[in-house]
Parts: sequence; C-alpha cells; structure tokens
Amino acid sequence: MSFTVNALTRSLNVFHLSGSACNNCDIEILDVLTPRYDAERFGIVLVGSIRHADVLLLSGAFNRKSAVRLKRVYEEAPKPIVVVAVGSCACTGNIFAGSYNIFEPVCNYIPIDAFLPGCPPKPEAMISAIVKLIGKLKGK
Amino acid sequence: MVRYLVHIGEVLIFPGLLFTAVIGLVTSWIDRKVTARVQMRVGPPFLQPFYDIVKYMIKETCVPAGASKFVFLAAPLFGLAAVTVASTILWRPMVWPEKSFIGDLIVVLYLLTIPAVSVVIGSFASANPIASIGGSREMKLILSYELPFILACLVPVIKTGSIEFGRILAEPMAAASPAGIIALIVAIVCMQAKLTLVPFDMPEAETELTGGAYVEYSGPPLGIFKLTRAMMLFTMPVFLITVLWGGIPLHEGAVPAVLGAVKYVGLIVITVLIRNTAPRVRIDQAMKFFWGPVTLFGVIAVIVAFIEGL
Amino acid sequence: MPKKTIVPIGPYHPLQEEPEFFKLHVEGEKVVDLDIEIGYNHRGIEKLSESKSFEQSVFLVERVCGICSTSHPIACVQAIEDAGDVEVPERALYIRSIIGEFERIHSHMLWLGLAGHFLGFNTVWMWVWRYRENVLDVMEHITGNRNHYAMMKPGGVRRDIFSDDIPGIKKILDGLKKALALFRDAVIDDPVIHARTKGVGVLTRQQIIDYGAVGPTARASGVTIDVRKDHPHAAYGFVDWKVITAENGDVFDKTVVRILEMFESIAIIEQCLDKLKTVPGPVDSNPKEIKPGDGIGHYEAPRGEVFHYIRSDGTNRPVRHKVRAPSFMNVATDRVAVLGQSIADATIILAAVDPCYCCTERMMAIDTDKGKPALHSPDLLRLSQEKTARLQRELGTEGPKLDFGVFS
Amino acid sequence: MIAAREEILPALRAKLGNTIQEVFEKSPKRIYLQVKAEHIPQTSRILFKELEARFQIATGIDTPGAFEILYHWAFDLCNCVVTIKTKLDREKPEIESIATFCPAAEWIEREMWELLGITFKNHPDMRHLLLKDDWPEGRYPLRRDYNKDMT
Amino acid sequence: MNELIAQSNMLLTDLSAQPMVLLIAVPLFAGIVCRFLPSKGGAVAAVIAFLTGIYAFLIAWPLFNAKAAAFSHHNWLALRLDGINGFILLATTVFSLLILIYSFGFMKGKDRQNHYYAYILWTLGASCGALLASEFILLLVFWGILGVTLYLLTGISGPEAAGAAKKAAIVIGGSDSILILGIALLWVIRHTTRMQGAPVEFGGPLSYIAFFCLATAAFAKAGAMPFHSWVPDCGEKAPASVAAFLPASLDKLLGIYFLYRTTTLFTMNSGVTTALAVIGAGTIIFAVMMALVQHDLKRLLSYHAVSQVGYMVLGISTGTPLGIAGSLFHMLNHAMYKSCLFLCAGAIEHRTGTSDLDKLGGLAKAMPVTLFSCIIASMAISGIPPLNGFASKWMIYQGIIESGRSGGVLWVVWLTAAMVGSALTLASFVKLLHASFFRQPSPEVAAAKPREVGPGMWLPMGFLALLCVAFGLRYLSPLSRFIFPAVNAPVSFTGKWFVGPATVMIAGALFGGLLLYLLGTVKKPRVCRTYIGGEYLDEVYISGSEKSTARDVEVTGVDFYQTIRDMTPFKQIYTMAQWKLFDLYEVGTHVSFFISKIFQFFHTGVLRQYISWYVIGMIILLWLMK
Repeated sequence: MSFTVNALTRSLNVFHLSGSACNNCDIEILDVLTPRYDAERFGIVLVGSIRHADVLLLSGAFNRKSAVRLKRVYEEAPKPIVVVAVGSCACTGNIFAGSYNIFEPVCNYIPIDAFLPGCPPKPEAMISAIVKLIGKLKGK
Repeated sequence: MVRYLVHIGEVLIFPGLLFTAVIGLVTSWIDRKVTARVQMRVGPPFLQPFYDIVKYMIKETCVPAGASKFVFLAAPLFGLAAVTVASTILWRPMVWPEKSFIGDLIVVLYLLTIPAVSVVIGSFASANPIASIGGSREMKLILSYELPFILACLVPVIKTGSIEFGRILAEPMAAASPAGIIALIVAIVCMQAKLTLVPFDMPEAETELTGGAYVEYSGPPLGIFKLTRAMMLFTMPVFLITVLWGGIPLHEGAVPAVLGAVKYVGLIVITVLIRNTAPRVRIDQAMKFFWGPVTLFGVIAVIVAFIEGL
Repeated sequence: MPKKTIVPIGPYHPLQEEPEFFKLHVEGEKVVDLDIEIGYNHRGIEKLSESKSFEQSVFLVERVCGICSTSHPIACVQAIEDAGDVEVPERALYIRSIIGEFERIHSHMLWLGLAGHFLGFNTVWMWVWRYRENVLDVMEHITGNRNHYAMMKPGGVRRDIFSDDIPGIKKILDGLKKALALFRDAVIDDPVIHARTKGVGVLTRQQIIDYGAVGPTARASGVTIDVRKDHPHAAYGFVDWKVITAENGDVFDKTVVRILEMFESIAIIEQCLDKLKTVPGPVDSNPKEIKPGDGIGHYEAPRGEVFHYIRSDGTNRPVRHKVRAPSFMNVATDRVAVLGQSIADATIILAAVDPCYCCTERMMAIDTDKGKPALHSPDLLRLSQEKTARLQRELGTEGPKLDFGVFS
Repeated sequence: MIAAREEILPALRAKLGNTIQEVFEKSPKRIYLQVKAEHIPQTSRILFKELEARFQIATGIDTPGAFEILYHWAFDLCNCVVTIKTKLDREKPEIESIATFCPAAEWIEREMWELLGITFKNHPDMRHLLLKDDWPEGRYPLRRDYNKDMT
Repeated sequence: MNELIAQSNMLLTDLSAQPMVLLIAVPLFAGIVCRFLPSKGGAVAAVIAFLTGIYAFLIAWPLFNAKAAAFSHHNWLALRLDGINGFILLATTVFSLLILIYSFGFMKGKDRQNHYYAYILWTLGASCGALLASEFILLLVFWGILGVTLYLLTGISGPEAAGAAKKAAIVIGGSDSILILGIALLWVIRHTTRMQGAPVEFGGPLSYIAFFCLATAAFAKAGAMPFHSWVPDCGEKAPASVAAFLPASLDKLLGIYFLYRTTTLFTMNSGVTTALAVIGAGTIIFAVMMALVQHDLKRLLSYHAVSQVGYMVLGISTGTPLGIAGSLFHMLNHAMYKSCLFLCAGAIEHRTGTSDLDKLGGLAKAMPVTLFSCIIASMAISGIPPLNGFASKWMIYQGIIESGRSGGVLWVVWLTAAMVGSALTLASFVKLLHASFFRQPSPEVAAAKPREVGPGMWLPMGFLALLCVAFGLRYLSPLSRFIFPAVNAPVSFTGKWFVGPATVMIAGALFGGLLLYLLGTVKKPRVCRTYIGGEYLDEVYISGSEKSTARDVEVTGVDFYQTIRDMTPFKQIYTMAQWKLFDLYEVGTHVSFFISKIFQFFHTGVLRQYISWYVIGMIILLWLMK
C-alpha cells in the first residue's frame, strides 16, 4: 500500500470538476498551474478526462442537475482517487444551502478526502493543502 | 536457440525496451523541463516521467461499456512492440556494426507508423464519440505527413541507391548536401506531426477533445501509451539522424558518439521550441500544409538529390 | 449525404472551467446545429434574494461571478441608487471606475490566456497569466482580496485608495502596457493564429442586433455599443477614452478588440488616478433608506452589459431583483456562429464570446457568514495579508509586493 | 432610429397611440410605460424593428395582484432605458411570445416559463433552460407560493 | 464410320489420361450436372461441387509438383504447364475449394443454389483452362466462358444486380474483342498463335498495338484502370462469396498471369514499361482515393481490389526479377487477404442483412473471429510488417529502386505513389473497421442480433487470415517454392528483412508489454460507462424531452475523410468521379447513346422518309459515279 501511495503522491493528475460555482475557485485552481505557483514542480498536471485523473477537485456548490453528474463522474473515475473540495461552497454548500435547486452538501454524494475552505482559497492555500494532503496520504 | 535468446535480450534490455524507455522518459523530462522554462516556470523534477509511468501501473483499469475489451487492451501493446523493434533495428548497427541487419529503411518506416495506428485502433475500440474524433484526426494526420516524410527519406535512397541502413550510414551523410538539408527540414516538420506535438496535437487536443484518442484509457494501458510516446520521442530523432545525418555511431569511439548525442539533443530542442511557439492548427489546415508546401519541399529535395547525382 | 449526429462537448470539459453542455449536431465534420444545455450552474437564488437587505445583496451579487465580481455590484448599487435616488460622492465614482477597469484588464487577460490554452498555445497562457498576477496583486493591495473585492455599496464604495499607493500602481500599469504591447504584436502577427481565427465564427451586424449581443462580441462585429459611453455612469463621463470596434465579427476581431480595450482601460485608470489627487471628499454617502420604486442599473462588464433591475417597496429588502449577465445574451449567439464551421473551430468559437455560465445562470444569495462588519475591519485585511505572506514564506513563492520583479 | 432623448416619447406616442395606458418618467434616463398584454407583440415589434431599440431583458414578477412582465429596451444613442410593463391574469398567465421576431427574447421567455410558469404562445423552442429536465411540472420556484420542500 | 468412332475413342482415352484435361473437363461437366439438378437440390449441388473442388485440388497438387507438362492434340488443343502457371493453378483450386466450403453456410436457404454451384464450377474449369492453354485460340475460348460465368454469377443475386452484371459483361466482352484483335495482330507479326516462343521486338505501330490489345484484356480482367469500373459494381451487387471468388482472387490471378505472360512475349522497352508504370501508379492512387469515401463495405473492398492491381502492374513494369517476383507474390497475397476480407464482408452481410457502412456497427463483440480475420487481412493489405502484404510490397519497392539504378528519375514517383498508397489503404481500412465493428450499431442491425457465423464460414476466413500471417512470417519459403520458379532469372534482394529475428523481437516486445500489464492492474479491469463529460450517451436530450440513443451521439465513421473530400483539388476530382467521368463504361454508354440518338433522328420509321432518303442517296451516288 505504501508503494501505491508513494507513487500516487509523486504524480498527481488533477481533474477539475466545477459544479455550480461562481468560477472564482476554478480560475484560482488554474492559477496554481501558472508561472508564479507552478504546481508542475510537485508533479501536478491538469488533465481533460476523468480516466486520467488521480485527484478530483470539486469547486462550487452542486445543484440538482450537476450533483447527479458528479456522482457519475466519480463512478467513472479509476480508483484510487483523491477527492478534494475546494472553496467554501464545495465544502458546505455555503451560501447556497438554502436554495431550491441545491439541497445537500456535496459530501453527501461522494466521499471527500480533504476540505479546503475559502472564498476563494488563495493559490498559496491550495498548494499548502496539497502538501498537507500528500503528507496525510503518506501517513496512512 | 541461443541466437533467439540473444534477440530477446536485445529487444527487452538493450537496445530495446528498457534502454529506449529509459532514454525516452529522460527525453520527455527534457521536453517538459524546456517547456516549463520557456513558459517561465520551474518544471517537474527529473524523475517525474518515471513516477508517472509507475503511477499509471498501479491505477485501476477502466474499460468503457460498449468497448471491444480485447482490442481496447491489446492496441497499446502493439504500439509499444512496434516502437521497441524499430528502435532495436535502428540501434543494433550503431552499436555492433559486425552484427547483421534485421531490417532496412522501409521496414523501420512501416514500423514507426504502427504506434500511431495502434492509437487509432485503440481509440475506435473504446466506443467513445470523442475518442472517435481523435482517432480519425490521428489517421488523417498519418495520411498527411506520410507523403512528405517518404519523400524526405527517399533522398538518401537516391544518393546511395540502397535502402539498407549499412549502406546509408556508410555514405557521407546526406545532410552535408543541399538536398539532405532540405530533406532534414521536411523530416523535422513531419516528425513534429508524427510525435503529435503542438501544432499537430489535434488527435488528443486536451482542450478540444478532453484527451481525444486517449479519452477512455486509464491505468496501465494509458501508461503504455505514454511510454510509447516517450519512446517515439527518442526513436524518431534517432531515425532522422540515422537516415539523413550520419547516425550516432557508438562503436566508433567517443567523439562521433558525443557528436551524435549533440545532434539528438539539438533535434529535441528544436521540436520542443516549435511546440511552444505555435498554437494547434486544424486538421484540414494540417493536411493542406503537409500536402502543399511540405510536399513541395520534399519534391524539391528529391529533385536536388537527382541533380547532385548527375 | 452525410448523416447527422451529435458530438457532445461538456458538461465537464476542459474547454470551459464551468459545466455546460453543447450538443454539436454535425454532418461529417461540419456543424449544422448547436443545442446549448445549461442549468448545471443554476443555483436559482432570485428567490432567496428577496429576503435579504440591500446592503447584503451587494455582497450577494458579487458572487454571481468570480471573474466579473465587481461589475455585478456596480450595476446592483446603481440600480438601488436609481430606485432610491441616492447621491454618490464624486471620489467614489472614480474609485468605482478604477476597480471596474482593473477587473476588465484581469478578465481580458484571463480570456486571452485561456484562448491560447484552447488553441494549444500554452506558452501564451502561461505568459499572460504571469502578468495577470500583477493586476491581482494590485487588487489585493487595494481591496484585501484577489478576486471578490467587496468594494461597492449603495451610495459609494467601502474603501478609499490611498495616495501613497498611486505611484506603485502606475508603475505596474507601465509594465503592463509593455507586456500587452508584446502580446498585441505577437497575436496580431502570428500566421498560425490568423489561420485558426480569421474568418472563423463570424457574427454579422444583423445577427448581433437580433440576438441583442453585447460587449466585445458585439463590438467586434461593428456594433458600437458600450454602456460606459452610451449611458455614462461612474467616472466614465469625466475621462477621455474611446470605444474599440472591429468590423469582421470573427474570433480574431474579438481577440483584437479585447487586447486593444485593455489599453483603453489602462488609460482610464491612469486618468482616474490623476483625478483622485484633486478630488477630495468622502467615498460614501451612507444612505439611510431606499425609497420605494423601480430601479435599473447597468454596467459594462468585461463581457458586455450587466443589467440589474430592483424593485423596492420602501423596506430594506428588494421585492424583486433581476440580474441579467452579458453571457445570457452572448451565449445564445453561439448557435448562429458555429453553423457551417468544423468541429475543431467550434470549440474556439464557443469560447470566443468569453462565456460565463455562472453569470448566465445567475446565482444570487446572501453570504451570511461574511457580513459587512468583518469586511469593514482593517484587521481582517491585515490578517489576510499576513496569512498569505506566511504561506508564501513556507512555500517559497513570490510575495505580493507592489514593486515585484517582473517588470523591473 | 431615434437620436435624441426628447424624441423618444413623442415617437412612442405617435406609433403606439392609445394602447399606452400609462406613462411614467422616473428620471431623464428611465421611462416606464404600461400597456395591455395583448398589445405587447405589436409594441415590441415597433420598438425593436422600427425604433431600433436594443432588447435588454424581460423581468417577470409575481406580485400579489397579478403576474407582471417588464420588457426593458435600451436606446443606446440617447442614454435612455424604456421599460414596457404589462400585467397578466394570475389564474391563467399567458402571453404571446416575442421571440418569433426578436431572437434575443428566446432564452428569457424559456426562463420565465420554467421559473414563473408564464405560458408564451407560439414560442419557437419551449423547453427547460436552467432546471433539470425532469423538474416536476407545476412547481415554479419564483412564485410566492413556492415551497422548497415541494421538490 | 467405325474408324471415326475408334479415333474419337482414342482421343477420349488420350484426354482422360491427362490430368490437365481432367482438371478442366471434370469441373465443367460437374457444373453441367449441377445446372440440371432440380432447383430443390441445392444441397446435392453443394456436395457435388465440394467433391469436385477436392478432386481439382488433388489433381492440381501433383501437377504443381510435376513442374512441367505438355499436352497437344490437333494442334489447337494445346495445354502446357510450366513454372509460371503451375502455382497459379494450385492457388486457383485452393481458393475455389475455400469458397465452396464457405458457400455451404453462406448460400444456405438461398434459391438457385444449383445455378450458383454450376457457375462456380464452370468458372473453376474455365480458369484452369485459361491458365493451362498454350494456344491463344484455346485461351480465347476459356476467356469467353469466364466472361459468361462472371455475368451469370454477378447477376445471380437478383434483378438489382442485373446492371452490374451487364456492365461486367460488356466491359469484359469488349476487352475480349480487343484481345481477338491483339491475337490477330500478333499472328500477323509472329505467324503463330502459340503462347510460347521467342519474344517479339517492338518495332512499328503494329507490335505496340498488339501488346496493348493483349494488355487491355489483362487489365480488364484484373480490373486495372481505366477498365476497372465493373469491379466496384460487381463487388457491391454480387454475393460476397462471388466477389471473393472472382474480382478478388481468380480474376486477379488470371489477369496478372496473362499480363506477365504477355510481357514475356515481347522484349520490353522503356516506353512500354513507363506506360505500364503510369497505369499501375495511377490505379493505386486513384482507386484508393475512391475507396476512402465509399459508404458500402463491399464497394470499398472492390476499390481496393482495383488499387492492389496497381502494385502488381507496377511490379511487372519494373522489369527486374525482384519486381516481377514481388508482383506475382503480391498477386498471391492479394488473393488471400482480399478473399478473406470479402468473406468477412459476406459473414457480416449474412448476419446483419446489410453491407451499408452507415448502418453497420457494434460487431466487435458479436463476431470475434470475423473481427480478427478482418483486422489481420486489413493490416496485411495495408502492408504492416510482418504480414504477407508487407513482404510483397517491400519486394515491389525494391524492384522499383533497382529499376532506378539503370537511370531515369521517374522511379521516385512510382515508389512514392506505391508507399503513399499503402498509407491511404490503411486509412480506408481503419474507417472500415471502425464503421463495421467498433461504432454503435444502427437499430436495424441491433435488431438483427448478430452473432458469429458457423464454422463452415469462419474456417475459410480464419484459414486465409492465418495464411496471411504464415506467408508473412515465412515469406521466403513460398517465394522459393512458388514464385522464383516462375521468374526465369535469379532474384536477389537489395534490402534486408530478416523476418525470423524480427518476429522473435516483436514477440519479445509484446511479452515485455504484457509483463508491464501483468505488473499493473489490468488483470481485473472494471467496466464503466462511456465518459462524455458526465453525461450518459443514451441520456442526452436531442430536442425537448426526446432522448437520444447511443448511436446519435457519435461520429459517423463513414464520414471520416469528408475533410479530404472537401479539399480543393480533390473536391473537383470527386465530383467528376461522381459524374462517372472516369468510368469508361458509362462514358462509352453516353457516347454511343448520343450517336444512336443521331441515327434515331433519321430512323423515324416512316416509309416515305426512308424512300426519300434512298432516292437522295441514289442521286448522290449516281452523281459521284458519273
């Protein structure tokens, strides 16, 4: 198991799934890849297909329509996969919790490994979270 | 029997699978690192491509529902086998000139097409509409670069009247002549497409097709495809150097070998720079580009080669 | 006769960062129809907003969209001011324009980078976003946050811009101008970009008018509409600038319009910063109540006109708050723009209107956790900056100093 | 084409005649007109085709007395927004679609249909825009009597 | 009278003692028997045909081993076996046997089976006759029979094939008359109708015309351009087994055999070889470009049957032993993989009831043997090493390069055309594989619930596919056994292709890849839904509340190459092809209809007008004779 985790943590392919977000977390996630933060230093790259993913980044609250798709995408992902909820909305549903189109926090749909609150979380916070997550996985 | 065991050893260890894979992965690290530097980034650590491959091996394999399972899983293997054998055929004479040749220019030319074909077949076998688009683009790309690439490879054939690597390597290198230089330029452009790097990466076009031909691949099959690509990244420049630029003669001592290595790194850097200074073109534009100007230059190279031979 | 089939793009697709589902009906390689399915992003909050106060609803609309997170508040406060006949101090108008234009620059740079990314030109993406970081740093310095600025309020703005900061901001603007000139020349001269974008996804003048498209999408087709010019508000009437238009309506022209607009934005900011030195006064008129009535506010967001309608019944809550984002009008034009194009072009055409689905599907809600007292507090600002600095120290990344290294 | 703010009202009066029930000038930049629901297509056509106003958006409101629809039209050359108000019967909210000649209104009519339950007659493509396709019928979130637990 | 009977008895015993004669006569006779069986007796006909096929093979095998034989009676009845036709004879009987086995399953339940088997047997007999004939007149007789059986076999599937049958008959019949002209001219030059003898030097127009008359017959039979147009029609309309039998295998064998035979009768010069090379290279490229855009499985295959002839003609045109050997080897290989492909097409059609690529799909899981036979044959026809198609193409390339050593620059053009032709071939087979096996099936195909065909049908396919592999892996042994004896010159390779070590290497590399797989998780793959960004393929709303099927949401494999079709120079060419401007038959039809219209104008059928024409003619005649 430790070998698996070790290999996994050194090469993280991130699939970014934006639910019903305000786009800000999404843009900040992309920002992490750009020169100032450069997540590729840690072997983190963004991929286009869920089949290539090791990390599923969720951003935004999930409404009735996208929550169903989220579950599908999670089922289609090759395991093991790490799910990270980025931003307050993905963590708790936040301000949208009372809406008619959003009725549950996202952790009720799929298991989530890490929560990263903030509106939006700063890129530094995201990198810090990833580093902590890797530490946690290794400690498993 | 021993002879065959030696062959298997060659193909699995040196200069086949293991050697090509290691150098290919290092090359793909160079590619990513140079790309990162061009983009003002730091880039991945040295062992990153190796970690990636190992990671793919431990991931789960997903087979899409409507797919033909066997073809889906077998396609990557054939690509890998083809590039391994091509690399072995290329390297054997450069390492042990006394050993006989296994195949010639045409054989390797065909073998180097198979990885792309295996991508096409694999993408079709995955029964995904997006993969189908990617696969059809890959096939059209093969069609478009094949014509100028063949023309470029014919220049040394015209000069030596032979398709054997031994004869081609023995002749003064083709790149020293105008025809050879034009042919080399044409071949470099074609190589870019053969490696499906920007501006010719439309088969996988991540932002258009979410990974295109590879969209359904996960785990080990995807890892094999990535490994094959890394090996192609190593084998293609070596093929060009062998055919048009005098080869990398390891057996001739340190100086020619280092010179060959410099040529190789030079080709890689050119490729990476092209890749980072152009946007992706459309498939029909790529076809027009290859069948138009590039083929024209290929024809010019052939004509010049004939004139030189007079 | 080729058969008509559907090529799915989305909903979770790297083309756009948000979920949306395009169904390209294609014959062979040609797109013959487009069906846009949205709603993945609809948080349906118009209902909720009716239970919130006007002050709160400004925070609320800020989170309609993360990229135009100041355009919605400006339009919203203008609607409230229109409904309640609220006066706004002059200095606040300048600050509104400055924030709005900075946002336009960062949004256009974002689009330019992503357009490069969509075309497989990642170098452009990385470079443009590197310079975009500087804009975000300025915003963090002025407002305390990189994206959601929380600057607007009915009757003015929440924070002043200090005159000590102005030279630093101007220096960054100078550097930005050089960088933008580089991108302008690179993009406008690149033959491959020409090949990919010229004559692609053309929208005619008439189509723009029929679909009511707005912003750079409309201006690239020769329709000279710009809310800042046509319906002057904030400080746009007091400064000198021009509306950028182009004639062909293709993706290339949309790109050019956006790049040139950034220069105009820089010009507006520079003039406003100069004016700030001479215009004194408070930045907030602190209105006590909002009179009953209808109010309309609109503002030229980076993507086009943002429209807010507010009906007040004299209480401190809106009876109805209607939000219309520019993408709501622009995305509908995709359908005519992609007809007859190839699949490969369709993706860049869909991206060319700079779509923003979170806007289109208008979320509205009140952020009860982040009430105004907290954001008013300079302590929080300091805390935030300290935390960022600490994290940066830990990770060894650059710090957000105003004179950081890219241009020096 | 209207070029000056002063020409707008006279032109509207001349074209629309006595279909205008009420005129309210809130400010130089904002004009509100009240017309009957059956005159909306004709009024919209005149504004859109003849006076060349830009369709900004329509707002549907569930007021206690009736459903109200506000069509916002921008006159970009003269810094003015003209809003046409109309009232619909609460029991049977129904109105002629204007999307037939004004494509810009297509989406907003779909939205008002699904969120408020206003029927637009002759709409070219009436289906769900924002909510999921199997959203239960007869549940309109923007109505005052909507209860979240209903879904 | 008694003397006459005695003579004929002697003749009969003489003939029946001759295996060559039996090879021709037995199938012809068995065919007659089949033809006059009652129409219910399909199974009996099949058995008779099968037994005859085995018998023919049993005769042909020792004949082939005998290497040489001759038989002559009354001067014109001259049969001769030599190195060239021996292996073709063997191949003919083998393919006939395979087709007969396949036909058991394929023709089951169809009507007119007795006719079908009769025609197949006649074709077999006449083919053997044409191959063995050493006298042009005799060849002409068998050639004529073959034309008739082609017409009958093409038309057997019913009225919709009548047009194709007519077209084939007219093109082949026309070429036969040209053949007669050529034989006559050759007689003028050589004063003999023997097919052996000293080669004729080219000199004067007569010899050129004679050569091209003979070549035309070969081209028309093999289906080279511009006489190719009957092949696609025939391939599309005729039953797949017929297509596999005639245009795909037997007609290629006969046509290329006859072309080669013809070239041995003349001393080739560079003008002639260039003309042949132009035809060869043109055929390769044009036909494969046409194949690229076809929508019918069998039609697509037929265009390849045309395209591959180009390689054979090109190989013969090199004039080098290596090129000719490659050409003959390619002919043999082509017969293998193309029959295999047609048999696959037949199996598909048998199970789904259609050969329309637009409708097919999803057969990869249902028909695994067909899939693998089809993939192997496709790779072979595309020349992927180490399959047989590669070996023969590679020899042809070398032949071209070798012919270039004697000077000239055009060989580069031929070589490029041949190599690019391979890439194009691959492209169209990729399309075929995708459209028929991998994509989603159409409702009607799905409703047919396709499953694998019976062993009677998949055995021949699988056997041919295995032959493709075997001939590729051990290409030297068939070459030395069959081909080199036919080429009366020592063959030496200029390139290197040690297929033994290479195969070991490929196997080793595959093993290495498999090892990686086994290290990984691939042993227990998980079946997931197709990923299209979170939606399900069959849950996409097409319009309103109507949900799609998986087939709606996909790329039609058939239109892959629409891009090429829409490109500037190709668009016009394809449009012209659509107008059938390159179809000699159609153009000819239009010209003759136009001429006959002129005559119709005069032929009104009114007596008075005829009389007036007559009177006017008489006056003019009298005036001329004055």
